[in-house]
Order: sequence, then C-alpha cells, then structure tokens
Amino acid sequence: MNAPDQSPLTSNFSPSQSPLGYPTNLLAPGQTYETVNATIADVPLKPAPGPWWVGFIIASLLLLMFLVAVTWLFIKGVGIWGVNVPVAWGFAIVNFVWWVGIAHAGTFISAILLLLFQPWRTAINRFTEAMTLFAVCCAGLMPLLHLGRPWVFYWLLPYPDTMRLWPQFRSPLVWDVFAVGTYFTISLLFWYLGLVPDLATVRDRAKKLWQKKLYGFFALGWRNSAAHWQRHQIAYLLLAGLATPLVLSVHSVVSFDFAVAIVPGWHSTIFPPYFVAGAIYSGFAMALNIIIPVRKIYHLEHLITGRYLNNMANIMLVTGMIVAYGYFIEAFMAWYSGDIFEIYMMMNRAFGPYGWVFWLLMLCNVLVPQALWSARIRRNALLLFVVALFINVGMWIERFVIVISSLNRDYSPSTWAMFYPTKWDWMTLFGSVGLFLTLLFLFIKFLPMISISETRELVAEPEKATTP
Amino acid sequence: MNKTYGLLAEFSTHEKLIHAAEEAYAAGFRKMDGYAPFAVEGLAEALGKKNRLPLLVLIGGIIGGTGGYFMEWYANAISYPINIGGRPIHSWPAFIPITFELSVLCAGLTAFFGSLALNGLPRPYHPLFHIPEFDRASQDRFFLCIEANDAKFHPKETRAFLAGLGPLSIKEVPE
Amino acid sequence: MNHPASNGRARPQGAPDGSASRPYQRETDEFVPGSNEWPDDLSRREFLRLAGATLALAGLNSCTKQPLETIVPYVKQPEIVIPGKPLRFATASQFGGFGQGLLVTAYEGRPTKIEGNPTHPASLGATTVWSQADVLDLYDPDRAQTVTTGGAIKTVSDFWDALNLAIEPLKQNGGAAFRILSEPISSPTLLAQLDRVLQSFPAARWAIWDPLNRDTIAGAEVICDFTKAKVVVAFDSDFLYAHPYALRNARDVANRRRVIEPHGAGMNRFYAAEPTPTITGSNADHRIAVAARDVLPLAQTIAAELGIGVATPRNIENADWIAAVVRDLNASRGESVVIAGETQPPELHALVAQMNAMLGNMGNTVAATPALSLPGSQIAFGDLVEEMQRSAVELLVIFGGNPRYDAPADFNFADAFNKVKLRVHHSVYFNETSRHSHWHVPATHFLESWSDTRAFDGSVSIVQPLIEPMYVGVSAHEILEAVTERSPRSAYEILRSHWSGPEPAPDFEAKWRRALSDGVVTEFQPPSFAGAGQSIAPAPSATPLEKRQRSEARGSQLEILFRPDVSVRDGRYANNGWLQELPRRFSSLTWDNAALISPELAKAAGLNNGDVVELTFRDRKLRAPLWIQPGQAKHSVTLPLGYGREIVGGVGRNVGFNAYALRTSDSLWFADDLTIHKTADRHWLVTTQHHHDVTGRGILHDGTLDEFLADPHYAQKPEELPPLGYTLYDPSEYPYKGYKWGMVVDLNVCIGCHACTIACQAENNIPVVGKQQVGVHREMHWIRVSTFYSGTEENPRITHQPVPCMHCENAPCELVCPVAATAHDNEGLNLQIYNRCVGTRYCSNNCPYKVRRFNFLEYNGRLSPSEKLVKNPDVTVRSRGVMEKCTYCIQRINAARITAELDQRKIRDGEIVPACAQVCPVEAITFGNMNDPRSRLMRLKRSPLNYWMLGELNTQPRTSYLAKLRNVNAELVRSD
Amino acid sequence: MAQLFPKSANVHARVIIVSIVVLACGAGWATSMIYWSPYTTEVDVPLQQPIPFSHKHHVTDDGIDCRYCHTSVEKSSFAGIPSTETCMTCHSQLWTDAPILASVRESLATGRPLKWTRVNDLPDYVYFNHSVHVSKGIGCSECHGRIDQMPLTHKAQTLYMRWCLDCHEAPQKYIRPRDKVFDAAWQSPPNQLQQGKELIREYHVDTSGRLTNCSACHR
Repeated sequence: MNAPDQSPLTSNFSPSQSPLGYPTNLLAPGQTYETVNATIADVPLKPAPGPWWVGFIIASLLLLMFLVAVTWLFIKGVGIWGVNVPVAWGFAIVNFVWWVGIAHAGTFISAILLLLFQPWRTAINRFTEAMTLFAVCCAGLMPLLHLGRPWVFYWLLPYPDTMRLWPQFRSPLVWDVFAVGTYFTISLLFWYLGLVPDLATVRDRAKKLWQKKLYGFFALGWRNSAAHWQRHQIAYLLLAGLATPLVLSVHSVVSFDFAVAIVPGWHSTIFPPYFVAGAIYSGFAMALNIIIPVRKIYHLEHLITGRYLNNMANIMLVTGMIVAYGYFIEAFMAWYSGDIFEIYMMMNRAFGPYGWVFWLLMLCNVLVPQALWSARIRRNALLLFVVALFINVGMWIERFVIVISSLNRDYSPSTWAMFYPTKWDWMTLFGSVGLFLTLLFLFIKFLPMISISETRELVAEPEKATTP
Repeated sequence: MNKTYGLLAEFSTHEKLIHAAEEAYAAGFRKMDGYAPFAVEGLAEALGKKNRLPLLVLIGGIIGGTGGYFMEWYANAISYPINIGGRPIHSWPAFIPITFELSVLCAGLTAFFGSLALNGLPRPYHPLFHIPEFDRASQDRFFLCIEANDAKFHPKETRAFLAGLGPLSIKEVPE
Repeated sequence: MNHPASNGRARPQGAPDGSASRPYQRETDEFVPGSNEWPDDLSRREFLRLAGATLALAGLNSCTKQPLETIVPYVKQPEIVIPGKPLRFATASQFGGFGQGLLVTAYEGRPTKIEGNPTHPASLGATTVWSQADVLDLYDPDRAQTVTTGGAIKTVSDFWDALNLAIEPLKQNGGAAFRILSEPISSPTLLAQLDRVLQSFPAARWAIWDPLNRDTIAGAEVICDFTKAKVVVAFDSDFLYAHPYALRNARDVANRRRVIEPHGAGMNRFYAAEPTPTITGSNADHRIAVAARDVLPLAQTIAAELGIGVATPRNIENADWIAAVVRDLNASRGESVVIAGETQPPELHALVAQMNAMLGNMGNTVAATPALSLPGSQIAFGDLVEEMQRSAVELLVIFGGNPRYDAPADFNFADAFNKVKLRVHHSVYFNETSRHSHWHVPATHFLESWSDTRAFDGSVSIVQPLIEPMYVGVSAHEILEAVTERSPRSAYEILRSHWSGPEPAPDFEAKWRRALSDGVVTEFQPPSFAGAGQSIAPAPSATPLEKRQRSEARGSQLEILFRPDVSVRDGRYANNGWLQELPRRFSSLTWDNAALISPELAKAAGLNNGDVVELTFRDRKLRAPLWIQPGQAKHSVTLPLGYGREIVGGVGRNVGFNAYALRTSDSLWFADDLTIHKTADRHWLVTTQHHHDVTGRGILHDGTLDEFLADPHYAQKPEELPPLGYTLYDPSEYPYKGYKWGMVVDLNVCIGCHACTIACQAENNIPVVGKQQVGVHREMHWIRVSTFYSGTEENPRITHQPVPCMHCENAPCELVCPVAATAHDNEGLNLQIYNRCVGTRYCSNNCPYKVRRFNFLEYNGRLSPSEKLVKNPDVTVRSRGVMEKCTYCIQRINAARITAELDQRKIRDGEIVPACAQVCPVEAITFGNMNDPRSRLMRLKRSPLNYWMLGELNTQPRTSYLAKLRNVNAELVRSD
Repeated sequence: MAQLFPKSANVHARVIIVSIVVLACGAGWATSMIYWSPYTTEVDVPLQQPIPFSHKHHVTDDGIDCRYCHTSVEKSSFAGIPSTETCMTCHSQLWTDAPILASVRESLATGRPLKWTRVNDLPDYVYFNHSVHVSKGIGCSECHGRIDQMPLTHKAQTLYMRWCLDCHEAPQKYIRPRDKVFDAAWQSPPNQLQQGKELIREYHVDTSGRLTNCSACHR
C-alpha cells in the first residue's frame, strides 16, 4: 500500500561499541518505520513458518499430557503424587514457586526498566510481559491442583456464604490468592494497554477484511490521537509504578508461605529478598531461553540486538550473586544461631539423603552462571542460551531443596521420611511447561511480539537507541 | 458529503507535526488533535491537552486499601471471631499484605479503565477512518486535524492556514 | 451399666437377651448373603449418620442439594433401647483359652467398641490389642457365612442330620473311632458338655492343640503379685504382653514403678534376660540379650549363687549382671518375683519354682493358679495325629483352631488329616483346615452367642451376645449337644440350664442377672462335673520333653526362635486390618513378618533390612526377608508365627511367610542348627518409623531414679525453655475459663503395648490404608507410639513414647490454615473441622510433632456394608482430601457435657476418659480439667517430672509428659 | 479504505461493556437467590412419605403431645421416630381398615419397618442433640415451625449454619420457659430479650462463646 519510506532518520550512527567493548546499539543500522512495521506487524498476517509448527505441536502434546495428569488427579486425589506426611507439599508447590518466579522478569523489564528510563526494554518487554501472563497461569493452577478437595477452592475467597465463614486472613495461603490474583490482573492490563496501538497498526496493515475486523475489534478503535497517546503514556507509567512494588510484594508473599511456618529451613527472615532476587534470576533466564530461538527463527537480530542479550546477562549475573549470597547466609545463620534444628537442617540439606540435589543446585545456580563474567559468552547467543537453561533448572531445584529437604527431616525424628515423586508428579511438571509454551506460541503467531510503536520511537530518535 | 468533521493535514516527521501544532495553537485553534504512530513527546502539550488520570488512580488505590483492610477486620474480628492458635482476633500485621495487594489492584483497574474511559474508547467508528491515508497514522505518517466545530474554523481559511505549514497533503474529513 | 432383661426367648422368634435390639429384621436363621435385607440396614446407616462418602458431597453442600435420606424406625422398639444412646454390656472373650473380662458398647444393637471390664480382676478395665480388634472380626465380610460341605452351601439342619448319621454307627464300639480336637477350653459349661459326650462314648478321645501352648509350664503355672515385688527377674518371659494375665501383671508392675514426686519415691528393680526384644524386656531396668539356649544355664548359675544345688555350667557370660541379680534377690527375700516364659523348657520352670520357694516368694508374691478340672480320656495331640496316620479315626470334630496350618511340620498333619473318614471343622473363619474338612460349620463370634469362660486367675464370666449372628452361626455348645441329643437346644438354654441346675434355686434369677451385669460370676459356682482327670493344665500336647536336645554352649552356632507375632498371634488375626497395620513393636513393621537378626550378625554376614535369606533347619527350607533388630541376641534368629496364610480373607492374603513350615514338635520355641544364606532377592518391608534416635532433641526426657532423687527437676532442665506463659499476645484475650482440657502421658509406666493406637482406631473410625500406602508414609493412626533406642546397638535401652495431638495453645497448625478448618474452642481443644477442610496440608507441615494425618485417597471408599457397621456413629467418617488428627475424643467430651447439662451439674473429674486412656493397662494416660487443681491430671502435671515435648518452641501444649525413670543398679552402671 | 465498523458500532461497544458488568453482578445475585430459595433449602416443601401423616390432625385435633411419639427427645440426641407398634396402639382401634394405613398394618404383620423420608436432614458431619436444646428451653417450633398446623410435614427453616449461629450467639432471642417448649403456638413476649437473659441465667446456658465454637456441633 505505501512505498518504503526513505526518511534518512537512522543514517548517522555512533560506534556500535561502548568504550568497554559492549554492544550499544538497540537497533541495527538502516532501520526505517516501514522495515520495523513490516518485520513485526506482518508476522500475525503471514502464515506461520515451519519451526513454529514444530514447536507448537510439541507444546500442545505436552499440554495434552498435562490434561491427562490433571483428570486422573481429580478422579483419584492427591494420593497419586508422592506427597506424604511429613512431606505434605511436593512438586505442586515447587512448580508454583518456580512459575511465579519466572513470571517476575516480565514485570521487572517492562515496569522497573521503564521507571528507570532504560531504553533497552523496547524490543523485549512485550515478550516478557506475555511470558509473565502465561507463567502466572501455570503458577496459579498449581495450588488449586494440590488441594485435597479442589472443588471447594472458592472457600479461599471472601464472600458471604450460608455458613457465615470467611477465609482465615492470617494464613499466607490467603495472601497468595490475593497477591497472585492481583499480579495476574495488573500484568494483563499492562500488557493489553501496551498492545492497543500495535493492534491498530496490524489492523491498518491487514489486507483481509476478517483480519482487519478481528484486530480492529481488539484495537478498540485506537486512532493514535495525541490526547490518547498522552493518557495512554500516563496510564502506562502509573501501571508500571504500581507493578513495581507489586512484583516485589508478590514473591515476598510467596516466600511467606515458608517464612511464616516454623519448619527449620523455612522460618527465615532472608526469604523475601532472596526469593525476589531468585525470581528475577529465573525470569531473565526463561526470557533468554525464549527470545534467543525466536530471534533466530524470525530473524529479529536487527531489532533484538546484542545489547539486549548483554544487559539481560548482566542482570542474571547480579541477581545470581544475590541468590548465591542467600545460600551462603542461610548456612551461616544456621551455624551462627546455634539452634540444633537449624544446624541439622543445613547438614541434612547438604549431606543428607537429598544432598546430591543440593550440590546439583550449587552447580546450576552458582557455578555455571559465573561464566557470565566473560563478555564473550554474554555476546554469544548460543552459550547464553545454555547458561540460561542451567539457571532455569537450577531455580526449580532450589525450590525442591527448600520444600522437600526441609520437610523430610524436621523436628520429630520418629516421623522422618523420604519423598519420592511419582510419574504423575513429573507429568504435571512437564505438562505445565506444555501449557506455558502452547500459550506462548499462540501469542507469537497472532500478536505483534515486539512493541512496534516504541520501536518506531527508537527509529525517530536514533540517539536514544545508541547511548550506552 | 454535506457536513465536514474537519481538515486533516499530513506530515512526514514528528518535528514537522509538533511545529504545525504549535502554529495552529498560536493561531487560536483549540478543537484540534494530532495523530502520530508513536507517543510524540510534547505534542499533546503543544496542542494544549490536559490530563487528570493520576488523581483518579490515587483515589482508586485508597478505596481498595481501606476496603480490603475493613473486609479482613470485619470477617475475622466481627462477623465470626475464631480463636486461631491463640493469635489476637484483630491481628493487624497479618492483614497488611492483602491490604496492600488490594490497593494496588484497585489503583491498577482505575488506571486502565480510567484511561480508556477518558479516551472515549472503544470507539470502532470515527470520521477520520473515512480517509484511506489515515491508516498510515499508525505506521509512518503524522497528521494534524483541525475540527469543524472549532470556533475559528473556516473551510477556506483554515485550509490555507494548514497549507502554509508545509504538509504532504490536506484532506477534508467528512462527518 | 445397663444389663438386659433375662427372659430367654427361644430363637428364631427373638434375639436372646443382650442382643434384644437388632440392626435389621430377620425372619430365619438361614440368612442368604445379598438377600433383600441389606437395604434396610443401609438406610439405617444413613440415619445413623454413617455415610462417609457423603462427606465429599458435604463440602459441596453449599452448592448442591443433599440427597434424600430415609428414617427407618423399629417395628417393635425394645424397652432398653433409646435411639441415639449407646448401651454397654458386660461379656468376655477368650485369650489362649483364658477369659478376658470385657465391656462392649452397642448402638441400636450394633456393637462398635470393646473396653475392659473394670470389675474383672484379670483386666481391671483395660484390654489387649486383640480384644480391641475383635469387634472388627465380627463385621469381617470374609467370615464363614454358611455351612458348607465340599464347597456346597447347606443349612444347619442338614448338618445336624449328617452329624447324627455319622455318629450312629460309632455308638457300637463306644466311639472308638471318634475323636475331638479343640483349642484350650476353660468354659465350665463346655467342659461339662464335653465330659458328658466322653462319658457316653467311653472309647472316644479328646485332644487339645494350641500352637502357642504353655505346656512347658504345665503344673508350674503361677500367678504373681507384682505389687509386693521389689525385685523382678524375668527369664525370656513376656508377662506384660503375651501372657493370659498380662493386663493385670502390667497394672501391678506399673503401680510399683509410678513416681510422681521425690519423697517416698520407690520403684521395683526389673531384670530381664531374653533372646529377642519383647515388650516386657524393653521395660526392664537391666536387660541382657542372651540366646534362648543360654537362658537355662544363666538361671542355673543364679540359682547356684542363691544356694540351690545345681550344676553350674562353665564360662557363662554377663557375670556382673548375674552378680547384681543375686545381690538384689538376696536383699529382698519374700519381696521378689522370678518368672520364666512358656518358651523355656520345663527344667527352667522347675528351677524358677525352686528359686521362688527358697527366696520365700512362694505364698508372698507368687502363688499357684487355681486348678481347672478337665474331663478324662484326653490324649496328646501328637498321639491323635499318629492315630489319624493309622486311619484309626473315622469321625474327627475340630473346634476352632487351624491345625492343618499350624501343626508341627514333623507331624505331617496334612496327610494324616486326609486319612480321617469324616472331618468336621467348626470355626469363625473358613481356613486351611476347613478347606480340607468334609463339613465346615461357621462358629458364632463371641459377641453373637452365649457361653461362659474362666480367666487365668480362675474368675468365671458369662459370655453374653450383643447382636444376632451376622451370618449362619452355630456355637460349640450346640454341636456338642447335637452329638448326644438329636436336635440341640440353643446355646442360651444349654448355658442357663447348666448354671441353674435341674431345679433352679429361688434366687437364681437375681444372681444370674447380677452375674451378667457385673461380667464376673461371684455369687455361685457352676455344678462341677465328675471330671476324671484333675490335671491342672492340659496334658503336654507336643512330643515328650526327653526328645528335646540339651543345649550346651554352642558358641557362634545360629539358633532359631519361634515366637507368636505381636499382632496376629498364631495367625488367627491374619485377616484383621487393624492388627495387620498396627506397627510391630520396635521394628514398627506393618503388613509383614520378617526374620529378626542381631546387628552383629548382619554386619558379619553383610545382610541388610529386606534382604531375602534362605533358612535351612532340620532339612526344611524357607525363604524369608530380614529385619535387623537391635537388642536381638547375637546368634538368635526370630521367626514370628502367624503369617503366610493361604485360605484366608482378602486382608491376610499374601502377607508374610509361614514360619510353621520349619517348626517341629521338638523345637516349638527354639533350637540350634539353623543355617541361613543370602539370596539375590529383596522384599519390600514397610515400617512407620525409620529413625529411633532422638538426636538430642527435647522430645524424650529420661533418666534414673537416683538422678531424679538427687535433682527432682532434672527432667525439665535439658532445654532452654521460655519462661512459662511467655507470650507476645494479650493473655486475657483467651482466658480459658470453665473447662480447660489437658492430658499427661506418664512415660515412666508406659510399656509400649500399642493398645492406645488400636483403641483410638476403633473409637475414631480411623481407616486401614494397606501396605502400599503405609509404604509411602500415609498411615492414619492418630496416636503413634514412637520407640527410641539409646546406648549400644547390641543391647540398647528402649523407650516408648505415645504421641497424640499436643493441642497446643499457640498452635502453629491453626495459624496457617486458609479456611479456619483447624481452630481452637474456648476449652483449649485444637479442633479439626473436616467438612471445612480444603486439604492444603499446610497445617501438617507446620506441626512440629507431625501428629496430623491426611486422607490422600478415599480410604473409606472400599468398605463393604458390614464393615461400615463397625463405625462409631458419634464420629464423622472422613473422606478423601481432608486432614484429621487426635481430638481428645471430643465425642466423649460432648457426651459427658450433655449428660452433665441434663443433670444440671459440672463434669466430674475422671468422667471423660479418651479411648487411649481407657484401654491403657498401666493407666499411663490421664485426661482432665486443668482448671481443677484437685483433678488427678493436675496432680500429675504438678510433678517435677512433667515436661513439654519440644518445649522450647513455646507452643504451650496441653499434652505433657512425665519423664521416664529407670531404677538402675549403681554397680551395673559402673561396670557398663 | 472505508470504515471497518458502522457508526452504530460505537453504541454497541458501550452496550456490550455495560451488559458485561450487569451480567456479572446479576449472576452473583442469582446464585444467592437460588441458595436461599425453597428449591435448595426445601423450606415449605412437603416431601413424599409412605403415609400422608398429618401433624395438624394428630397434634391440634387429637391433642397428642410431641413426646408421645418422639419419645427420646428429652433423653437423647435423636428425638425418636415412633415404632409401628406406637402407631398401632391407637390404630388397632381407630381406622382399623383405613386404606391409607395399610402400609402400617402390613409393617406390623411382616415386621418390615416403615421408611419415612427425612424432612429436617442435617448434614452427616453436624451433631445435633435434641435433649440438650429441649432442656435449655429451646422450643420445638423454633426449628420445626408451626408443626401443629402442618397437614403434611415440611421443613420450616433453612437449617443453614448461618441460621444456627443466629441463635447460638444470642440465645436470649429465642429461649423460652421450659414448660412452653412443647407449645407450638408459643409467641415470644414483648420483653423476650430481657426475659431471655433471665432464662439463660436460670438454665445455665453457656454464653462464654462456646456455643459458637466449631466443636459445639462438629466432631
């Protein structure tokens, strides 16, 4: 419809390397409005590439497995899992914490970086916000599945019932309900608000009428009015401002599930900060694990430049060190407290029956990420992908260590017992990954996966795009 | 086309658009709006647009917070007080997390729906959509529209005024 | 105590007294399973609020309509029955042929709970684990339900005809080919009937077989008065648990060991020598592990030291222990008890008798049991089998038992049995013996029919039924009568006529009623019969003793021990889920038996728990899994009997291995020449406790009497406890005025018999979950008995600790429940409201005592209609997905409260007795009101021995413990 | 290009948004309506019974006391359902061949009990005790309504926990003198609250809050 515009906006480029040798470009040279629009907005309008189909089919098979596992769970009860007394919480809670953690990167990138005026969020915030949503979906399911009587889950919500009973608001589990619920709602609004102008772009670029109407419907008749843009930006900024404390609170509340309990290995004041750090850690890892392949498949290297990967790697390094510090402090406090229960818990964690899991955790979360000190690795997408994979696994193991190896030997030795996952536990874990990926693939296929309007802004203001 | 909605001038860059907006404002036009494929800084100001969303959000947040705390207190301390492990009936520290979450929730909802409401969205039909070229407002073109219901609007003079701002084109937008 | 109006109407019109009310209407005795009677019963159950399944719906009741339920009233309501109110009847059961006084609770004619009869001297209100479990057998759907011959269903009258037909020809030669085999019998009426039969068939003979017989003590059977004993020495004797007088023994011993405050604190000193840990040995102040074959030499040495002229074997171990025993025995002549177990040879019992005599205990602390006169013409079991081999037996009537399963292997009973022309077996269950009999006649459960029985101490009780027979049932009385009479009278008539004699005394009715309601016959003796033999105990049924080989010190040679299983005994309880799931003592094994070996042996042979070994003994082989048992004698291997049953119900099938396969008549209890070698196989053994070390935590406080006397408060020292009532909260918010329930568990007297666990299971409708679920740590017992070892692995000090819910005032569990499904009431009970529970299991995680139990699956889903009848209507049946735990028997608290409210008075101290406390033989558990300073509870809680489990957590538990004391001998400690 | 949507779409859009909000609220309101409607509570809905037994006739016309049939109401948790014999004490004389009583006679003859449908059916996990309520001055009619006016017996109250709590937390609102307990026609006097307080003291009703403890009804 409109010929490629040759506006010379993105011609004069500063060197693409910072003095320290880090990539500085947020945008490859030679980008115009049209190239940006075309690369992003036309994805939903064109048929999906082969790799997408492969991924999507695998994902939906995993999802199918998830449904099978859940159906059997509802028929038989949580007894199909490995949970027992003393280890009454198993994979479900581990998965829950893991998924909530993963969700955090999205909000961190889109909200906190926005407030800090970090330009390097532009190309990745849409992704990670979507990731947040889908991760929260998986997370939210887990506590419901793990209930002994899931069909009465709504008793955790306050409503005037025929028994005049209410939730017990001192319980961290009720806090969870509100925290996770709020988190999901806010993330959804935040994500959709950002999407509206881009949906308008897709609407206007679409050829087929049904596409126009479909995207037009969700674009709500957005017409890029200056006044609208202004309110949009304010609302966006306010949501970011709200999401920032929210994201910190959510994982703090999740950590209260443990910190409020008196179980040795749970009852610890360091949990909130160290959980939040861990959350962002795993979130960025997951973001990289998704972005790197997608970037390759859809040839987005010119939009998602090395600088993004580099910066994300830096964040992982920082949060990773915080998490490592957390591990250290836990051990130190156990020793320093002189409390026999704490000391035994730590010894059991490292050298007890689950000791090998603990050392695996150290490998994945502490040892491997040290590679990120090297700029070469940070700039190598493939290596970065591998490191991120380690971290994702590591963060899951961390939750396993916290939940299981604390419970299996707590106060009363005569009741100590081991926890062994059943095949249903594994099916639920990998099934939830299937759910996550399925949703993600649908997102990639049908929605602009990078914020077009913000990228256009970069095109318009090149200096913003290149400042290190 | 008997009645017109306004005159639409098309520009190639956002600088041009901002300049045009300032000119138009200086010329005394008020009922007008600019259209750009991204949030152009200073454009709204140049057009003299105001915004009172933040206040609404603050109010929403306060309502959510107080409402939340009241609900917890009423449920656990008034409606059916139960001795939970010897903890105080009104355990205010335990009520804080939900209070906080609910204030964030309500503020967030206000921000989202507030902005939509103030923007008058959803509005699938709009006169501007008559103009085929307007599609590019969401892609790579910048528009200024002076509306017919502006006090100083005059089909001829306003068109001349716009032409003086060096647009790529000027279109009349039918109602 | 209610007692029935005694007007014996004849069956079938009406139930005999005591079972006057009936769970469902029945026209005839020939009750065909699956006939149209059950529906009534089911709807009754609904009305009795017993549909556990509806609890699942209950959760939903806020969004679904309840299913319609029906009420089924009586047609004729019995006067004594008030619907909704339980009745209690005194009756008695048999244990190894000896009576056990019981008090049974029935709801609308449905016995649900068995307690001990406080007026019965042999029980004093306590019961054994087996009495608790008997009520489950009553409703066991696997019970024999009809008379069968060769698998074909017959009626009882068919059987009478067949019996008469068979007997007629035998009459000519006085029944020369007629034999009766029974278990030990103490029922006066039955013995009289038996005598009559044997009179009318002069050539007929009678034999007794009990795989757990006490023949070795024959003639030397004694009753000990432990209340008078300062020193107790036990040689391989489990007199606190596997003994017909165990309940009374335990009570008496406990009363000599109970210590509340320092002044006047006295304890008996208890020495035990045994090859394998028993409940009794675990309670000894000084226990040594010696091979069974070395017990006699040990005793001989002691006897010699005491000055009895016996040859002392050389190189005997445990010199210091012997020295200490001798010193203490000499120091307390006339105030000591020496006792030996039935597993030891008669020589030892003779020797023990001598020791008691020369120590002056005879007549003081030890007395012979009253003689029981038995009919003559009795032959030994071995001789009977030999006759059968010769095909000299044409009619064999077996009362109870299961000889084909548990007869000594060398008797080759199976094929001797097949040579008998007509074999009749009369038993409650259809077992291995029934399978190979021509006729099987279902016996009535003792809760279903009339009889009488005689306790170890000679006190006689009337066995009165509480319910119409669930299925076709015939009592032994009726069969014996049928042998002489053509058509037998009912057991009730037989019994009554025997007691009343031909012409009843005018006051007979009154006496009879009192005897029934008291549960002990005190006012008159049954007319004794012209019993020929005056033998004090049954004639030795196994082969003569000469055959048993002497055991010189055989060094490292392996010794095989056969022992009754602590749960299923000789195998009779194999189909009882409660007992199968009850953790075996020490090992806490469930649903299995294992060959117990000593840690040293395991180390030496490189064996581990669960390894399957092949045991070779007397050329017979047997494969069995191993369990390493601390405290086991170095070279002894214990094989628990009673497993590997083949013809048994669904519960007992494929459980464990059959140790009878190796048991020969000359090695009933132990013998040498055992060889084991390891196989490649392993067996999944399932236990409820994996760690027996308190790891220095404030869980178990124990010490010695001397320590206590030196520093009475030592038990409260070990931990840094928060100051009492130390709290951040405003204590006035929950004042706990009115009643303030609490509990004390006295570890010092607890013997670890696990009766509390099973009593709780019976009272609180606790489901049986099965081996697989126990294997993944989902057992449901509300009160567990933890066993802790300290000291050396070879011979550890063993301590038992019952752990119910602590009912903490600052309960960690309640804080974390999102729906307030667990909360406090203002009497301080930690409540669990099943119907509110959503099953997050958070409370269990946060419970430092891990006393909460979760229904991971629908454990009550598979119950048959009859099994549902055992459920207590006052306790909700929990369904899948809800948490449960000890409630201090809140149903009993509420019942007592309502009674008190109706009488307009306060609840009295001791009026509320939780099931665990009620069953406890040693009264180790006390429940009461902490606001009543005069209550027994507070007397105990004021003791300096009183401590909180994990007190440093400041959970303010309502359940506290009295620390365990051992009255150790200072010399021995030094020599340790 | 032309307009994607007609002018009316703007109106439609607003209508849709409004109706979503309305529907959401409406759904909540409807559910609560269903919970409290006779459909769920079965209040005032006579159930199918083997015999169309009329409390009105037996209580009001014949003046039979509640306790004549519900014998254990003062002794036991269960008020008691009359045995067939009880019915026949009169009906062996009266209406001896009335066809509607056939099933009663048949029950006595065959020994098969009658099967009534439960009208006031608490969930299985609720442990209600008649005797203690009666002895503390809670009248039959408080829960069973004007049973003496019921030709066919039906539920008078929802028996929801919320309803139980209403009395358990403030018994003075409902408690009456013991001698009026079986008087279905009893009306609370104008000074009920003050009289109730006196009765509470007199009958030693526990007002320490124990009556609203979970353990008061659940075990």
